[in-house]
Amino acid sequence: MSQFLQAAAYGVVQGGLLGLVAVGFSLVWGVMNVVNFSHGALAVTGAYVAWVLNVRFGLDPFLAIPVVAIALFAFGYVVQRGLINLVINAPIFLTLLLTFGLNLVILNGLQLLFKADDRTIDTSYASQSFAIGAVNVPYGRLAACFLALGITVALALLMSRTRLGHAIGATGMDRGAARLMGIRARHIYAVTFGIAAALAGVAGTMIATVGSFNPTTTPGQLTLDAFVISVLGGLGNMYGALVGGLVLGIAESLGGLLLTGTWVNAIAMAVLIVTLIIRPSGLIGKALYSGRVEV
Amino acid sequence: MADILRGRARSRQGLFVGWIRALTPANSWPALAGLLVFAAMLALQQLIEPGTQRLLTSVFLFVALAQAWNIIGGYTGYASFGQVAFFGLGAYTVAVLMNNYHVSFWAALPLAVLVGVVFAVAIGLPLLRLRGHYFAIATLGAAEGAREVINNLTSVTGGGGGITIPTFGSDAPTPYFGKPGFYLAFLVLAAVSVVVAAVLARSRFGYAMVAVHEDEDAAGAVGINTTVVKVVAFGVSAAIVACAGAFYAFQQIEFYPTDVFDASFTVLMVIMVMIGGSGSVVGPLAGAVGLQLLSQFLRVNLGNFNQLIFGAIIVLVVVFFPQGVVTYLRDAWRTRHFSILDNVRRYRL
Amino acid sequence: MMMQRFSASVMVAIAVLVSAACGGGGTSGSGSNVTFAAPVSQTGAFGQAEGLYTLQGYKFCVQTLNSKGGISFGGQSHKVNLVTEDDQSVAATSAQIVDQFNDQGDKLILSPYGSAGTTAVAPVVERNNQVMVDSNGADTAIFSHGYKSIFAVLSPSSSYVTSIIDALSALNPAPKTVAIIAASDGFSQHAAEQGVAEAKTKGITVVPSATAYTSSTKVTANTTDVSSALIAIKGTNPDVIIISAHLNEAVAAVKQSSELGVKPKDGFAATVAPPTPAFISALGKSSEGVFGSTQWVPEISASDSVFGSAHEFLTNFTNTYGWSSEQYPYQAADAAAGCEALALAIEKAGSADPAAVRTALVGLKADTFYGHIEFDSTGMNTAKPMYVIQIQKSAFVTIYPSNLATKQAIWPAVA
Amino acid sequence: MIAPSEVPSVPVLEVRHLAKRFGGLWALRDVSFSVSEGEILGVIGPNGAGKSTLVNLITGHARPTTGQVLIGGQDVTGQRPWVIAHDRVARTFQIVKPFRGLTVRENVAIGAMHGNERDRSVRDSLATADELLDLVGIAKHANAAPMQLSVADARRLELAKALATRPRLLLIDEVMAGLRHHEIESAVELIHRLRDAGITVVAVEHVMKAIVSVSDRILVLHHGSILTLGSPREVLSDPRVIEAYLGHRYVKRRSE
Repeated sequence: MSQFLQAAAYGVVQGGLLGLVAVGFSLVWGVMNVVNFSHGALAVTGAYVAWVLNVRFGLDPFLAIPVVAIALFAFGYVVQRGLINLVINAPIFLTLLLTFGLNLVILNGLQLLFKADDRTIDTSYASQSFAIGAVNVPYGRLAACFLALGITVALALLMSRTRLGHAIGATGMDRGAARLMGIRARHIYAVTFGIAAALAGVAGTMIATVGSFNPTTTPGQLTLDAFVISVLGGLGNMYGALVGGLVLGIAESLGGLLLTGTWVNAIAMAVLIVTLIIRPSGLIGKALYSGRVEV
Repeated sequence: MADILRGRARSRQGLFVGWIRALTPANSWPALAGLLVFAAMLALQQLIEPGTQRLLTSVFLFVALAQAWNIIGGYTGYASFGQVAFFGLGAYTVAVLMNNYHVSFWAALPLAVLVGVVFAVAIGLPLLRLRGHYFAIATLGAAEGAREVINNLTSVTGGGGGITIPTFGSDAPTPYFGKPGFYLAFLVLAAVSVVVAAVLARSRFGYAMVAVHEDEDAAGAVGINTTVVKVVAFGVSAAIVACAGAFYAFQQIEFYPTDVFDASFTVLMVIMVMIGGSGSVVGPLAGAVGLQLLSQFLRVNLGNFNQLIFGAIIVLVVVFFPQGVVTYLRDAWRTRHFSILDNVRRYRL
Repeated sequence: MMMQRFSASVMVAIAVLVSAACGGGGTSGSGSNVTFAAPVSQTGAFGQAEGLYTLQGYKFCVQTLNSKGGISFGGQSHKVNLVTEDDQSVAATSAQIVDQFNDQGDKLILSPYGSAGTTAVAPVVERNNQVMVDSNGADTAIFSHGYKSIFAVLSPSSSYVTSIIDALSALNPAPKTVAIIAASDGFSQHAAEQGVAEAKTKGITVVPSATAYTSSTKVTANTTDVSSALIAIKGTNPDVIIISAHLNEAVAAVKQSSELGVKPKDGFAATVAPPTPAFISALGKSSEGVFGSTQWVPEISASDSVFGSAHEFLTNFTNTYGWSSEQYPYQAADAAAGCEALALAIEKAGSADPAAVRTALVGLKADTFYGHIEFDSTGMNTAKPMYVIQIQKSAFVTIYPSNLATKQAIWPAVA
Repeated sequence: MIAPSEVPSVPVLEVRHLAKRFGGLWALRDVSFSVSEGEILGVIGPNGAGKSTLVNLITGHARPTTGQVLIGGQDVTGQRPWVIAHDRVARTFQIVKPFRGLTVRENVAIGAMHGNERDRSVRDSLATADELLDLVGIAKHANAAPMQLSVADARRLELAKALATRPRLLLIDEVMAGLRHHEIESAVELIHRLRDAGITVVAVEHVMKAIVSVSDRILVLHHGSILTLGSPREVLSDPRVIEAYLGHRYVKRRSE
């Protein structure tokens, strides 16, 4: 029983972190109908920025978050404006192809710059935990989970309460109409991708703090997680990513406890497929922009 | 007038005879050119050194894989990101049968194809109701799941420790083909896949695939059983891929689940089709040949930078030739309009 | 019709392209030079990490050999020429590259990094009548197929966890219980299997169960999340947690055990990861006190005419490639030793003919900076022991066997 | 050819208590009627009256919530579209759905390949397509891409695609919307020719004048229910129709 509780607790905090990984991916997918293959690579880029700040200047990873976010936002803005916007009207899989190429460039570039060794950002507190009975809750992942919650709420508010958010939402639903309303789609798309990149960078920073990362296997894993979570949660739905993350985190944690070996991975995929068949719009009701995705 | 509305049998010849009669010097060019290329490749084998033979063998493999993906992803419009599942299942069927049960390769091969097709039908029936990215992700999930199942059936498949096909001495159920043998095997596989794709594309079924791609409601309204079309296209594609996986397994001898279920196989199929131009026969052919030669050239000559440059080339091709290189050339040929700048503007925001 | 002509033109263009590519095939004349050929990982998961260290070992060996005049046989000195090609960390590609080497006439092969690549390469070498010295593939499965042309200088996978068990049981007080987390790959599973057997002979109990490494404490190879295995261990209170896996899993295990409050009484040990600089840089202070099994330590009293003593090898190698003498990749020593064994066999055979070299390798008995090299009938080097190090103040400190120990083990290793 | 007056006992199409709900909204509610062989039935009603929903339910492009659809006496409720198509029922779409990647000729040929009494080869189907394109009057666009067609021609293409399946019952969903005066005349003439060839026609239309001149009977839908069903004369003089639909609309049209 205590094992069960421990697994559940760990699944929850891990799920929050996973939600943070997916939220930007879901945003880009929902608004622009772009499946960003390089999402994981952007997250790892953020992790390296935070790592360099920590190793060079001793900056705490939580304090590095604004720097990482700004750097990745700028990078994301330029990538969207200079590359993805060029093929945004092409058949949907072309953008996927483009981001696949981008992914190769980014992660091989990182590998040449930083080597392929695993890195972590070493803090005195992130791997420590407090105990409630027999259940240990790690500080680092808990903080990351709260951060994910905060960012998700902030993003939801941004989308529902601000001019920028409305512009993003309008562009996502009907680009032609948005243009008639005087919204500059090129700029709005670039801002959206910039936000997603910044969020990816923040998620990468958190992963670097509580776990480890490398430029070869981490990006692919994160992108795959983001895929699964976005589908579970429903595209473009800000809270959906968080819910999807929690579902995946808890499912993997409990599944790992109940199933032997690596069967849990197979089960995760089965859950994904069944979810898709039964509820293509995600676990929590209708996705904001699902109409655009059913091509 | 009444005739045309009521229908009538127009010709009395069988399908095949009609086909042959329909050939004219003009429209048989591609077939003749294809035959010529096939003959040239056969002759070439005698002239080239073994290293180049192996390079071409891998090119043939990807020609078959790209043609297979194009049938479901290009013509039918269902972009499967799980094609590698059929590759892996084909490979493991052959390896398990040859290693555990001493079945000959030639007996194992049809079973491998069968396993691929059965799996395709099993996942196709529920998943082919999903569209766009959802179908892509569901098939990706199916492939990942298939790999994990193989990974965990340790007693049968050897799990993560890999599996070895016996190819030495009396242990070997079928003598190893060797380089010339595999050159021939993959050449024939590539040729068969090109012919299958070409015949399909020009048949009633081919038109049905395109109709399904364009609009399933409209396709159903003109009497096309869209479920059958989608599942058959998926199954044919899976058969080719599983067959390729079976030959690949025998060629490799020793491999792991992570090798033959590597999602990058699927991604390469998609890229080759997209870069060549989807929904035609020459597009994937050119994409597979060009990209495989390029990636191998880069790998051998550029060391640390090879994947970086490969990625950058993909980005540039997508930006400059968003409709695929062959499709661009075809349209340019047709319209005599070669401006690449106009081409870049094509899908711009 | 115009379109059909277009399709035909494309096909012809493809044929021309293919023919042109065929003209560009590489050839390698070796002259009086001897060529060692190796697939190496420059990109992908091992690229810029273990693959790079292996490559550095090969390069250092060839440079050193050539600076001493090369290999002498047949009354002449022959320089060594190293040919490498990137396998992108894909085992199948390693196999293709070795096949390609054969086409170019390169028969003397050095292994790629890792058991997966080496396992894939071995049947190709065997079929082509090439000969391979394996320096970084330790999985015992490689040697179970009756191959005649594969010779491994390093100790096999069976000794990775057993050496740790032996080292731990020599400590005072010896641990009574251990938990073993094992990755799903063949090498890690085989190592764990032998470790469980060794623990039994030493009277150490494996928790939660002797077969847990195949079920509840088995983790996906290369994962960065081993929480489920740790939760399975939690509550069984092992004295030591042993991780039979590679870098990712080992780093995750140490970090996550602290998160989950899984605190082994005495400390952690791991097979491949601790004796690499990356482990220390990834874990920082948390790496302190972790034990690790390694193929080579500079303390051994061994030397040869090419590299000098083990210590001299370390000094020269670390100076050449900018490593610290306290944190260095042991994979490079493995690689250099493999390369040296091949050179010694050529000298002994008096020829670079692969059949002669194979015969020479079968009977090779050599003392090198790496220790004694001698192959049993399956091609494994069972004469050489494994060593165990402990990370102390971010440096590798040899603690087992005790006659090589430079410092006392810190025990219990956790505060 | 069967004379229109000889009404067979089994209706070509019969709809019983058909209803369709989308979420909380009834798009169609308790609709029953039947169409005899050789008849032309006009279906009219304002936007949102449920006209297209009715067509979709008959051709299997949507499933009814309750009720039945019978084709030639056979219950085909909830069957998939291609099954209905092989029961010799064809339709056009209000929002045209051409196969964009194919030429106009190939678009039509697909119906001849997969419909009823199929041609034996792709070549024959293409020949059939040419004849049908000639019939609907867009033969000169045979090699064009469908997206290049004008609105009127695109609707003609829809019609040719449907005819290629060799139907006995044709449901046309607003083929006359947006057509100019002389185009409407030729469309009306075409519908008469189809009927003369033995095809039963259900024509869903907005354009009142055209439908009145072509139909044997007219069914008026309003808010998903049948307002009235009868001969054009009866329907036009029905005060409820004038009130609920025509009055408002006629006045508006006249003033333009």
